[in-house]
Amino acid sequence: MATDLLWTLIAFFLTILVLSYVLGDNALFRFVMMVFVGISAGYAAVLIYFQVLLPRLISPLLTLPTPEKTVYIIPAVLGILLLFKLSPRLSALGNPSMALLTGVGAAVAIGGAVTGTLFGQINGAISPFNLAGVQGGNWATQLLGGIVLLGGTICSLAYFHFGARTKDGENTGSQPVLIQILGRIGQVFIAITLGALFAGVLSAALAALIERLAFLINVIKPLVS
Amino acid sequence: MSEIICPFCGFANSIEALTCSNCKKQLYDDVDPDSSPPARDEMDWLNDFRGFGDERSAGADKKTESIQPGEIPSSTDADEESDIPEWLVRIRALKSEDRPAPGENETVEPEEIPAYTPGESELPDWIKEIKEGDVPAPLEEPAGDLPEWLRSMAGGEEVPPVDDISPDLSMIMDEPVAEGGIQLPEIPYDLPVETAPDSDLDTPNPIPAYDAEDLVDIPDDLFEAIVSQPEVAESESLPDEPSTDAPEWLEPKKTETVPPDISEPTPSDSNQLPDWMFEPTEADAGTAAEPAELDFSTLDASLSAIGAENLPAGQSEAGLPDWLLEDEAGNFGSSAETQAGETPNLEIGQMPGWLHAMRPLEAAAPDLAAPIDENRIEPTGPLAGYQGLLPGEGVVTQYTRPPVYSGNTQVTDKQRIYATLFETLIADETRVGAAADEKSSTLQLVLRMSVGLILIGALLIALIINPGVAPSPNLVPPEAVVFYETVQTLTAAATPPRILVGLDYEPALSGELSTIANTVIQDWMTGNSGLAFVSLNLSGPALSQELVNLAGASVPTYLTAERVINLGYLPGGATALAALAVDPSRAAPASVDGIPAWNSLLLQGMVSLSDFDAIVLLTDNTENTRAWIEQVKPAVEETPLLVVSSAQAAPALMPYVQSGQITGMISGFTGGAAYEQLTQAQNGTVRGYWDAYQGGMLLIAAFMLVGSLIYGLMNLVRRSKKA
Amino acid sequence: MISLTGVLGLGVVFLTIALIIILRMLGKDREKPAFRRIAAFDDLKKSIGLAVENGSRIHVTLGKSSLTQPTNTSALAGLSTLDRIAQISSSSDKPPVATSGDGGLTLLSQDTLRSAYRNVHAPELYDPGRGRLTGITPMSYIAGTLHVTTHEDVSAHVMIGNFGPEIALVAEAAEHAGAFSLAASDSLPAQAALFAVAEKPIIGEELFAAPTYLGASRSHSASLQVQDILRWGVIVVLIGGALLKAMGML
Amino acid sequence: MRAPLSTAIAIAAGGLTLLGLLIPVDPLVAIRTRLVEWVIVLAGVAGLVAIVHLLSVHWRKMTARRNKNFNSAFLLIAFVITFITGITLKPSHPTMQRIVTHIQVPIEASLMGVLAISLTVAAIRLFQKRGGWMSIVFAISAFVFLVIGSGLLSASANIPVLKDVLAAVNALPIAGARGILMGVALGSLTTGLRVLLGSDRPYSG
Repeated sequence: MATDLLWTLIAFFLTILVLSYVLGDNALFRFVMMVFVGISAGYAAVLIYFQVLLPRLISPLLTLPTPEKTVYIIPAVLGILLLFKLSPRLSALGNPSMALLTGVGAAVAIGGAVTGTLFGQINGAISPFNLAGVQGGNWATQLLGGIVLLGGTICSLAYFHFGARTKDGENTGSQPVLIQILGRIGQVFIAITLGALFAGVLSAALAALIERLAFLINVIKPLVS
Repeated sequence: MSEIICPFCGFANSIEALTCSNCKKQLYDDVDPDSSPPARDEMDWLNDFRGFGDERSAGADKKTESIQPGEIPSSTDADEESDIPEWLVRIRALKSEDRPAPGENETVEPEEIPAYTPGESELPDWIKEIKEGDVPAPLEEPAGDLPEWLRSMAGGEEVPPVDDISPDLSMIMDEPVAEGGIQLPEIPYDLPVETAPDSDLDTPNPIPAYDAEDLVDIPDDLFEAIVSQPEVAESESLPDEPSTDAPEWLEPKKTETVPPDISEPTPSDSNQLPDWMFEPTEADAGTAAEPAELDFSTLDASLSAIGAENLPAGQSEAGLPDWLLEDEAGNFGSSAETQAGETPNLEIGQMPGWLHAMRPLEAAAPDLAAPIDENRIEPTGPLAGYQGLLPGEGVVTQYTRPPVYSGNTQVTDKQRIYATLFETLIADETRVGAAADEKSSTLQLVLRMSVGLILIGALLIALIINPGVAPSPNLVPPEAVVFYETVQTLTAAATPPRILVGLDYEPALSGELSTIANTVIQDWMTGNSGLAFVSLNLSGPALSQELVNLAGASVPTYLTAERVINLGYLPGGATALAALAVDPSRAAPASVDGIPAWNSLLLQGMVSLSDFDAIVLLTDNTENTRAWIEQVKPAVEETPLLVVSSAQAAPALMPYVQSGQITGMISGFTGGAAYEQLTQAQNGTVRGYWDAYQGGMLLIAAFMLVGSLIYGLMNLVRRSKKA
Repeated sequence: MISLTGVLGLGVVFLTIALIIILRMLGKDREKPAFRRIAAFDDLKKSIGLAVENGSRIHVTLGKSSLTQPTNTSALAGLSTLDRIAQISSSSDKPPVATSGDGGLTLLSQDTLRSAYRNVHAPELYDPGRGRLTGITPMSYIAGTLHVTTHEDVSAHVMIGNFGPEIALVAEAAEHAGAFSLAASDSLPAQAALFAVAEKPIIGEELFAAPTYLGASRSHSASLQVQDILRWGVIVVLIGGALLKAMGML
Repeated sequence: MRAPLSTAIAIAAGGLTLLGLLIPVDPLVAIRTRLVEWVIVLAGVAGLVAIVHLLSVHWRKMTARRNKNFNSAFLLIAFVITFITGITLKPSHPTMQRIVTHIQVPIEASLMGVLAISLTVAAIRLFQKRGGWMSIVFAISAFVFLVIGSGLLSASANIPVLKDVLAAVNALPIAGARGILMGVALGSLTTGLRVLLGSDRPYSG
């Protein structure tokens, strides 16, 4: 019970100190931030050890029979090489490990971008045009909606076009009129999207603030009454 | 460049200080704080150089066109005008006829302007591109802050493009200053006076000083050119006899010093100075020699006295650039006049600091050299009765501590004003974008504080009172309806469903998401569903536990220990999800406690993710949701993917909802409230915050509207003013 | 089993590879391709130049994306930008500092700085302390970066990578410190927050153009050209797909 | 070419993983899964290495001759206490849970609360910062979605066509979002391929 109260008080004061940033940057806020970075790093280190290294590397190397162990020797060696990154002189020894990390990471990103986003969004953009089985006048509404969204998507894509005209080999920085027009329309759609997202971010942040203030009230209430 | 060391106590004072804030002694020997003219007067002569302007400046233009030597120094004191004897005015008028007016001077071609950019060749190409004079956009606004004379110069004619001027110049200065630079040709006027000392100065780093000169002292030089002229004229036209007023120690110097041949600059000179500076004009070639030689020796001596040669670079930079020494040059002139004794109104108190500095000890402590009385008889001591002895006590008692000299350049008011001008000129160039001045940042801080306090105050009131006036949403978005229906269908099934809950939100948003998810998890628990939690972030396992504890408290019949398993943290993000989609038992083999998870009662017999009845994703992160959709959804074609998202991620997830990749979604407090409305949940968690939330959102919207209107109108007014 | 999506994806990948190689080879003989002007990058160049001249620091922050996440490409673009900035500002008294919120990214930022200085024949400028992890969780990363923003005499902040909207706190602190800030992210909420807070926000895909606009290698220019080609390909597919769908042929 | 071995590893590993993702046939999927497992381990090790580096940087700041930063000392102490507690008690221990729920959650959530205020101020000053019609559309959109997000309009179900209007307005951001997402996907594709082609080698330090 006493420990619960202690933890609650810690949370209470931490909340107050962080919210003091509203009045400007101050020493207490900086102190809390540093403590926070330290604690989160400590917690992350523990979790990495217990949830990544122990079950995926150390335990198999210690428990598995030799033939199966060989599979884990490669990441073990690469992991050890990665430790050399701590030494400025020997850090080059860790490059192969970083290369593997980067290569696989890039492949995952490419796969996700092509099959997930690109194809997924193309499919999503054209799906409203599937009018089969749409009753009555709904098809007109759906078609109109589909056209607006498709047009908006195309214009937004066109806005990002990078190429520009050249004159006597000099970059004029200007684009063809068609792209300029499409880009202008695209800007409107992009601005609408960013505005909606901004409102969403504000809403989420406000919810967090409300929850914190409610917590402060809940801590103070019993003390007051 | 921003502090002056007190020569008496060594205390660092601000550049504006006239007296030391520590010892309260006067910082400048040659400036009397009381008699120093106000800044406006200092600027008058600058107004005189406008090509156009108000009546006063128009009058001044006339003056400059036919230089009335007596009138030009009115920059320092207009009253001197009346003191000049009539005969002297006549002589000056005659002199002015021989001399071309500054306006008529041939202008120097831009090529002639030396570009002192030593390190330029080392700079990367694109920095040179920047230097090619494309002026940062926001520089127009700061122009409003520029001094009057500089803006008036902007209107000047025969101005070559900025690019024509040295890149260094165009890089640092905006247009008006670049145009100001065109006044350079008029400098040669006072060259013999100005350049001779400069050419021999052994300053640690003369080149940057010349950069500064190129930039800022243009009108200043022009001023000096005109100021120095009458002095030269006087010293030429009047009999050169030693002045009785002049201190003795000056006289031998005058005879000893050898005048340097200014009309034939030495190679070393030409290295340091542009050629045009050595163009001799009939008017001053010979005449200027005398004051020049005075300046030469005295300035040299004064510098050696204050040890200027030994100044470290930093310190010399901290001091003022060479061009600011022109005031000393002016003072040399005045010292010449002092010898000639032609200007009775020049007070001895105006003797410049460097002149004080080079005085011999006698000058500093005059009593020291007391006259020796030959007939004096020693009254006391072992030499009592002897005659003509040197008085010892004189030296002992009258000895004074040698004066302390500041290592920093001593600056006059005028110099300080130019320095401040120079600083303001380059201030806006030291950063790209709108200059964030002190005032605006303070206003911003005040705005931030007041908005924060108002918002927090309003929310606290709403939370404490909790009036329940905010109406619950009756219009429910279709994706929320689908979410609700899916939950109802699965929980109503004969066999309790097994749900994979992906917890993918940061502690930062747990306030929002745990509040929304609480009701949903409670519904699953009410349907006795099996819940397997897996998390993509480090804090996930702890947050899952917290969420289960919160929801479980509301459903006492639910056996948490049997029906819930926490698979913990899934490292590797999207790659881990891909692995999870292929073989879940391999990707997340154990629970957070280290117990093999897939042999547990809950997950027994499961081989793939499609064995789960539904996947519920609690997320605040668009990218990770994308990863779930891209990596996991294809592996569980038929299994519904339900998303409880933060309001910040919802708009970005809508495309996936529309494309059917997300089956159902509730997002933010609004979605949570809508879901509670659908489930008719009594005292739902979102409902508790609903008043504060709705009030807060509307308050923020109001703030935004008012702010946009105010700043929008201000922009319109500013534009119309510009137009 | 082989899915149509997989095959199409592979086709797109090979097409892109072919285009990058061809355009890169063609680019050798022709002059630099022309790209539209993006004012924010011009200002970035200027602020780097000013930082070099007045001896202040440039801060490049690369975000929190792990290398194992699909969002890591924004960080890779950030690393290319860091490489360019490090080379450009190698004549500065204060070399740039790179911060990130992921371990792998931190090590890559150190490698990038090292190779950048080696390329300009100034390996002695490399200091591993200039490639830092400021926090391992997203919010602690922001907390650590806030400290760099206010305590290291930074005159220009370049935020390129994957962030949450909380990056707005850093942009705001940069503004308070009177520093220039350019911000680009692949995350939509972060873009929205930065659009309102940052001095020079970069929207969406423009993030990947940063290295090219800072004068990076020809392959960067080629990949921008490829993006343009693919863009119009996607637009054609969208229009065609919509028509076919409406006609019930898809 | 610098670091040929590392480049070869990056290209080979990336290529195989990509093939495994796009053509899920047995050998390729097995290789991809294995590579991904290795990468997860390496990412963990990289995380630890970076944390050690973070500590070393703050140790240097703490022990610096000039401009000592004493906050760095608190960071190091906080790390040591948390790490030792975690290693001895394990992450599932209630104390470790509380470190998250009573220290991390309050700090992070409060920072989000501060963000709410910062964004409100930014919204107020939007037109002071930048003009242009994109900003105007942004401001209007943000205002409209703030009002919609407040749930005020959703409360009045009896207003005719309001539901359709709300649905249409809510759908509008999809177009822009799609455009941005597709553009980012194209950028990711080319950037990722530059790594797989060995053109970008951030690992060649």
